[in-house]
Amino acid sequence: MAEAADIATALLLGVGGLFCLLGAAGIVVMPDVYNRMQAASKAVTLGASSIALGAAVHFGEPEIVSRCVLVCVFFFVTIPAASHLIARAAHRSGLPLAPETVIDECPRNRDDATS
Amino acid sequence: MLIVMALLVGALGAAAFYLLLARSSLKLLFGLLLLGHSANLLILTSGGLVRARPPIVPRGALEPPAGHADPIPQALILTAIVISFAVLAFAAVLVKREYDLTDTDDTEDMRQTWL
Amino acid sequence: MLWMILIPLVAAPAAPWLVRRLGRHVGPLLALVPIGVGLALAIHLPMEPGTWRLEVLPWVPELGIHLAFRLDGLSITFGLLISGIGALVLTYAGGYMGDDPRLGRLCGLLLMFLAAMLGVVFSDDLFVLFVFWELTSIASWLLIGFKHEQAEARDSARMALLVTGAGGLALLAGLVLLTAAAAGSGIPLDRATRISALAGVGLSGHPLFTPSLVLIVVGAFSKSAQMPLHFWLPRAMTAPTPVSAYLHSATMVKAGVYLLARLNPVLGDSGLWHVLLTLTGAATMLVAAVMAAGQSDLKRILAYTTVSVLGTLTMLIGVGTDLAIKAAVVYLVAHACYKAALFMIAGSIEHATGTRDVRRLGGLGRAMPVTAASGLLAALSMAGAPPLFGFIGKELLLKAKLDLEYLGVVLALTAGLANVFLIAMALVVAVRPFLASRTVAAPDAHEAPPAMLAGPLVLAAAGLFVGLVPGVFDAALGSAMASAIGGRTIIMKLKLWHGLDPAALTALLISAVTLALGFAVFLRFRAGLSRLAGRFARLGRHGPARAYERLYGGLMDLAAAVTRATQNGSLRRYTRLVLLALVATCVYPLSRAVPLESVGPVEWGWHEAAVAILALVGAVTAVLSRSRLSAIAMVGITGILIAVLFALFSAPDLAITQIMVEALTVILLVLIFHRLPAFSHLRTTAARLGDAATAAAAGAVMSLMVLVAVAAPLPATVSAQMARLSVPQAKGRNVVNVILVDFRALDTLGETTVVAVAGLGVYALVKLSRRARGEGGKP
Amino acid sequence: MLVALPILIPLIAACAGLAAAGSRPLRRAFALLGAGGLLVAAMVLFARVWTRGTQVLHVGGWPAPVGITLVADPLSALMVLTAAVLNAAVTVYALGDIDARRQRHGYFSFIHVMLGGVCGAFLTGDLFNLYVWFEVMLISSFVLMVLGGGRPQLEAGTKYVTLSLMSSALFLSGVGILSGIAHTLHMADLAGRLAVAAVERPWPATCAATLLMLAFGIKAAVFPLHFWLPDSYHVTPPAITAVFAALLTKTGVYALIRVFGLVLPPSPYLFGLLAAIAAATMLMGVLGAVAQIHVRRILNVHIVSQIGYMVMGVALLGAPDPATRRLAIAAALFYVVHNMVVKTNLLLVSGAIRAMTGTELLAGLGGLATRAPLTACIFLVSALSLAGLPPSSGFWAKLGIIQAGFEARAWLLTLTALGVGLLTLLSMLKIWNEVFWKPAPADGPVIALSPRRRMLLLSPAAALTVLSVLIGLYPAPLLKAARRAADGLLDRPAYMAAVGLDAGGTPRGEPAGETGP
Amino acid sequence: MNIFLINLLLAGLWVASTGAFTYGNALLGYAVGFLVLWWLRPLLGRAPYFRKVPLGLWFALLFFCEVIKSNVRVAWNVVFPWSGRRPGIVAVPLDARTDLEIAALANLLTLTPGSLCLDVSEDRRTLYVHSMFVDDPDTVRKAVKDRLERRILLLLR
Amino acid sequence: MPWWLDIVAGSTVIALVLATARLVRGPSLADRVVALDVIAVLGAALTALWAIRYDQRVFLDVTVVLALVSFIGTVAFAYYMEKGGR
Amino acid sequence: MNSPVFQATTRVITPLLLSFSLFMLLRGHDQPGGGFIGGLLAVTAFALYALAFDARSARRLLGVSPRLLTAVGLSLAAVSGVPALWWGEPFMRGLWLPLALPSELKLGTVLLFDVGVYLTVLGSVLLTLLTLSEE
Ligand code: NA
Ligand code: NA
Repeated sequence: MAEAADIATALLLGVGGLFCLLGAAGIVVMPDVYNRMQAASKAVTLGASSIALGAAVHFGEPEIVSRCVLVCVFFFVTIPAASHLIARAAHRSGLPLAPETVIDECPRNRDDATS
Repeated sequence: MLIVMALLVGALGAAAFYLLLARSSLKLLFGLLLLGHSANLLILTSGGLVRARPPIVPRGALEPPAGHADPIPQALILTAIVISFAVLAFAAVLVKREYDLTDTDDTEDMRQTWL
Repeated sequence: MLWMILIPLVAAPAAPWLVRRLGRHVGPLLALVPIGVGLALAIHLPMEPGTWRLEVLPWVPELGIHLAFRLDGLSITFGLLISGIGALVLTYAGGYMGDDPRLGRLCGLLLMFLAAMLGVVFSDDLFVLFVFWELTSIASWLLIGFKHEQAEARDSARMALLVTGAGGLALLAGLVLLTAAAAGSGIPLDRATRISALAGVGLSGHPLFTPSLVLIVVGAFSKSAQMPLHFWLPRAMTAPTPVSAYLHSATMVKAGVYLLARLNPVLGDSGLWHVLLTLTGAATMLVAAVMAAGQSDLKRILAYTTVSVLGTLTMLIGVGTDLAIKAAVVYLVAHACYKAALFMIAGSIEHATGTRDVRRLGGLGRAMPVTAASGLLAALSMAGAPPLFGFIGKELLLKAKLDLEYLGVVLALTAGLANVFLIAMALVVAVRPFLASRTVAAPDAHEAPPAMLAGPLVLAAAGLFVGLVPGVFDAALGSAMASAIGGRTIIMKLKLWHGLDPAALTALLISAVTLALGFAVFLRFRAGLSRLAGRFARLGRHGPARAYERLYGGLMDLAAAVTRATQNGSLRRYTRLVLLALVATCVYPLSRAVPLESVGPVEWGWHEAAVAILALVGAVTAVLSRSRLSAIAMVGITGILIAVLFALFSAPDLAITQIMVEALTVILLVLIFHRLPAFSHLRTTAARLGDAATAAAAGAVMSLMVLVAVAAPLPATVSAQMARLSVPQAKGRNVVNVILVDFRALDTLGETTVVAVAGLGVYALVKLSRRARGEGGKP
Repeated sequence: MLVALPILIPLIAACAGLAAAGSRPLRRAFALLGAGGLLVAAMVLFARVWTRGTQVLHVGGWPAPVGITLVADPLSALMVLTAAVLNAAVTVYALGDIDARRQRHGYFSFIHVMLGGVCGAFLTGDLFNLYVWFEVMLISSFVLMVLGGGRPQLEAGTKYVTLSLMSSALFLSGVGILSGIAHTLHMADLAGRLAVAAVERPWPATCAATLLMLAFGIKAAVFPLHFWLPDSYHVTPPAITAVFAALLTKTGVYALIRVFGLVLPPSPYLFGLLAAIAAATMLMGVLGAVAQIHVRRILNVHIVSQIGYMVMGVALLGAPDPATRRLAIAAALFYVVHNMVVKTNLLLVSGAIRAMTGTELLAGLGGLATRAPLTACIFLVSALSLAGLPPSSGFWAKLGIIQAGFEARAWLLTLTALGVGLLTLLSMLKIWNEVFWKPAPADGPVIALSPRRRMLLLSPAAALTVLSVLIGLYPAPLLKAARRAADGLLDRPAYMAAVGLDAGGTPRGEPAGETGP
Repeated sequence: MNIFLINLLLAGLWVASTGAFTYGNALLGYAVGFLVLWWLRPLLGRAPYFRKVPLGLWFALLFFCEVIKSNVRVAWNVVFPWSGRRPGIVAVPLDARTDLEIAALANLLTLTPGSLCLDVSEDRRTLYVHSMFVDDPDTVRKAVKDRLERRILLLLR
Repeated sequence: MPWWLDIVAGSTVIALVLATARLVRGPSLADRVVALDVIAVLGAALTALWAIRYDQRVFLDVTVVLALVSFIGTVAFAYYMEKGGR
Repeated sequence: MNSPVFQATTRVITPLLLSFSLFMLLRGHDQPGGGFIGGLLAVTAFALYALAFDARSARRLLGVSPRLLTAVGLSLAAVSGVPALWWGEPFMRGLWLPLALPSELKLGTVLLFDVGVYLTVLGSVLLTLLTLSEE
């Protein structure tokens, strides 16, 4: 049992570390802020959640598990809202898209958005 | 590690001092903020760095585990953090009101008190 | 004796009230106060030479200062002069001021001065004396500036107070040093400030003695208008004439002489004392006498002659032989009498004619016969003509000079030369206006009212009386006074006619010659000599008075320049000064304290190092950022990474608090900054480099401080105690929290107060300054 | 508990004032109650300390180095009493001076909090707690500085806040380093431990002490750290300036005295530095005052100059003879108390002048000697007292300092002190000539004060004048108190015994090589 | 929802009676309670609860897989940037009406790597989605509507 | 201490470095805010890792708070950018 | 900010944050946490709400005036040291109720003090933020 937990921990942590790294690489490599946000808000959050779950499995005590679950829940509730807010604000304030962007159907001006 | 922390203290202090020497009153706020960080880290480092042994008594024990960190500097820093936050909040509002009244953030323009 | 000082002091504030009630005739009524004092003093007559009465009340035992008062020949003589002339001046003032509503203030100030002056002469304690000394300066200042609507009066008053104030400071320093010298010579604290206890002790061996002597002498000189500190006295003539008569001839200016006389037994055994006093006195005597001849204003002439006489007295005390002391005694008393009289006469003339310019005065003898008579008497006394008291004084003076082994003849000739001018000026002041042909444009000149006649008449008569019967004086007081000055028994036997010993004859001869010469100078007053003297006086204007002006102006300029250069309203500069002070003061102790071996016991950790470096990167980027919001983001990162460091170094509470604070700071800054402009880059590159250097140096100081702190720690016993007590007694497992809410809850209470006040302050600031802006605060 | 009252009464009065924010009479009642209560508490405390010796409160019941100890030794009691007296005077004045909207927005509450901070700073026996009370004091002074003001007040506030916060950071760093060296914050314990540590290595403590000196130097406004003061103190209503002048800089001086007298091991380097600073401060301050043309600014720059005298007392702690040290501290304390009384009074008078004429510029003033003789008298006595002329408190203050200076053989410093006395007189004469003696300018406005307002404005000043003269005429009690305070401060073993530590401090282990618990 | 509360109560009873206060035991208690309630369905009338719980579980599983999948895709794209990137913003007409529905959709959409909810129109009828891989806007629209919106509405309504 | 923990921690730290690089580079405020968010999340991850590595449960409290609070900062910046600042 | 996505999220998170803040307050004596941390967390809850909706809604949600909250909190903190005097103990001596709760939580004046800190921080910081955002 203990060994299984250790393996699960290692797995979760490994995945977590990997995704953290990839996500961070993403925000460096990606061409514009919207794409960077994609990388950041998903990969990094997944990585961090994975690491938190790893900790939960490692300790296994209810107190700890609830804390880690809270972290994951919070990430999953807040990250989309946060990315949405930033992206929206960026788009509304006229931040340009990357040149390779194929389409932009969203009107720039707030007033136009309603029509 | 001590050297690194000492350097960090000094570098944060230098950054803070540099900002405090700026003419923009907005930069003053950042300077004060960083100055607080520098002082806090100074206290922490001066009190002795201990890695990952917080002064918390385990359940059922009577004393924290041997080699725990010194709790006093921590209590001091905690107090200092809160105080400098409160004071900074006030200072920030002050700077803003002043900007509202004078339309400038240049402290060299603040000579009205000088006859 | 204290009551003698207290009664006039209490009467002083009552004077304005009395005047408002009773009008101008209150002068004689108030004169009863000094008369009472005088009578009380007269009880002690005749005074046995070499004896005194002492009265000691405790005052400031911590400093060994007692309200010690001494009555001896010196103080009684002065006391009688002060109270007697005071009574006459008060009477005179009633007439002089007429129905001027400010009479009350004048009388009050005069009484206050009288009290202070009595305090000076009665005090046996150095510091009590000093207290009264300064009070006389203050009273003098208020009286010189009495007509304060005139700029000249204000300036003269300020000058007088500054000069005498500076002297006061020197005196204070001297007294402190003298006391220290006394204490250092083994005199107990209680007696180290007491003049009677210090007399004849012989402190001159103590290293502090010489500086104290110099300082005390400087203090006395400033008060007694000795060269080169004399220039304030002629300027002080802006005061009402009663004041001039009282303060600036008879009493206050003699306080310096009094002090020298009083301390002669204490300080007189040093050669420096003799040299300083004799030379300064002689110089003052001669120069002031010549300068008097260059004046045309009655009061100014009198002022310069006063300076000259003060010089003479100083010189005599400096000479210090029995004869010289006797001469000083007589000369002092005689001068007080005739000079006060002359001032009052000058006042009467001005009162009658509206001018004090001698060139415009003449022919008043018929209109003002009584004044003229008293003027004549006083002038003769001043001139040293027999049979007046002044004559005795002058004779003694000349004999004292001739008595000396060295320089005797020189000094005597100097005195004689000065005397020539004094005689001439005596005639100019008190004879010419009455006897010269009528030149004044005041046809309705009339005799002064009785109140203004009493003073001159009484004083002039006193001069005559004592001159005729000098034995009365020396029996009653003179010998006692001389003994007090000399610190040894000196018996005076004054005679109008000294017989035919060679010294007396020489003196008489010189006297006669000076009289003749003086008369000649007087006759030529209008012509060449006065022009010469006038030129000399102009030269004098470039002397110390000019130096004072220069000093005063230079001081103003310096103050303005320094203030402009430093206090220029630039926050940046103030900050830089603080940082430079930090670096400058810390460099030396750090260089002594930093242990090079203190790499420290904490092992290297690359996680922490990376986090620390990233935190630093955030801070540096914030510094360089051009956008405010980016800067907020960057300091946010710094804060969070520092929180992570806190967590790593065993401080979870700190980490959590830091994170919370960081988040709220970001919200706060964003709320505040969202309407503000981008950072303006206002500094030049050079300035920025300079700032960077300053900041780096200050930062380096902080770094080194850390190394100093961790180098040699003592064991953390308090923390250990807290850790032990935490669970069993404070019932908490988180020691940090237990410290915050229990062990050091008072800190937390204060901190909570800070938080509360900050919030309420922001509220008040926003609400109230919005109002201020609404009211048009925006420029 | 008595020891804590000077802190708690103002805090509670502040809360009560906030709660009663809606009602004007209630607000004013709480203001007076708070000031009066503090005064009574301070007097009782002083009497208790005088008769029974140092009073100690172990807050929370924790023994000395563990908990925070409030210590009312003669020095603290004297300072608290002086602060309470001045606060009472200024409170009465403020009732006539501070406008309704400032009162509504908590003027008196902020004043009370500041007083709580000041008393806390005076009473605490713990170095970090001193920092906390300083901050309490500072934040309320920030608010008071800018409360209800327009541009000048905000500008002044920015400077004041920035430099004050720098001072706080330096203070905090100094405390951090001291606690890093000695691992304790209790002043008595620190004193003992630092003395032990300084035997072999005196310089680490000196480094921390330098930081503290700079921090307190900014607060006390010593050269070259004083520039914020003349730029900021004159923009507030006079009542606020008066309270600032009375309490804030003096708290800095108190901290210097306390820390250098009790806590830190003697450091010749710092005492020399302090002597130079003291001389420069006196001189620069008075030169600044001479240059000003604004009544309150002259008075404010004078604060700086006078601080120099007090710092001189601290610098003389470097004298080799213990008796001289005691004398110096006693003189400095006498000076502090005297200056608090007189300077407050002068600022109150300047406020009255402003109320009567609507201006504080010398050029626009004049003729007040005849128009307002009482004000003139009050000013004159205080001004002469400030210049150190007898028969007022200032004379004894100056005498004491000079005696101490000469006894310590600090010739140059003492001569500077003497000379600056003359310059002080000069600048006071400047005010006097321009404001009182000079004829009033033809177009100068004349504002008639209602008798009630006149009473509120002048009665505190008159009372303080009487106090200064009384001290001048009968200095023995204050002198004795200052002596006792100095003796208590410099008698380290007695202080340690009073707070419950034996002379060697807490039982401690070997000071070798250990880094932590 | 009432039934959910009853279910929770049953789980609590289970935990209390077994005396093992662990998450696993609580989950087990919930499952047991669910089964009991499902068994007693007729007693409780027609409740969507029994439909939604398995549906939600199934949806969570699907969504989890989706998240992993797209994460891998994004990761792949990060590591091999040349593997093709066609970002764009697509307007998706909404069937979801309430704020909760829109928020749920937007959040899940954003959690799915490669797509990001950029904005909602003022009239709440259109969702603007930023996607990293827009080969064809209509495909994106369809994917959003079919894979996410439909299932969410099924679950929430 | 298992060796792979150090690898995971190392990759997290490297991620931190990369995010900081984006923070420094910008170029827009939005980029920086994204970086800020990522750094906070990585901080949470790092503290969770250290909880395991040092066997100290209190680290997880820090993790929780970081997770809770990082959101607030992001929201504040978005609020600002919506108001038109940059 | 008028975003349904954000507002919905806030509705979920605010209660979560508030209850977590209370949790941090109450466990502070034994684990990381305490009045300050709890108070600051509560502030973030309301601040978030104010950002998502507006300041007035946040005030309504709070229910009491922040100024009053500040004054009450400060008074509570200051007065929590007074009960000790009744039992002849020194000012601010911690008193504990001899009452065993089914958790680690212990009731006493020290907790009262922490609650005072919590309320003061909540009131004051929130007052600052709301005042600013209402400008
Ligand atoms: Na986030
Ligand atoms: Na805590």
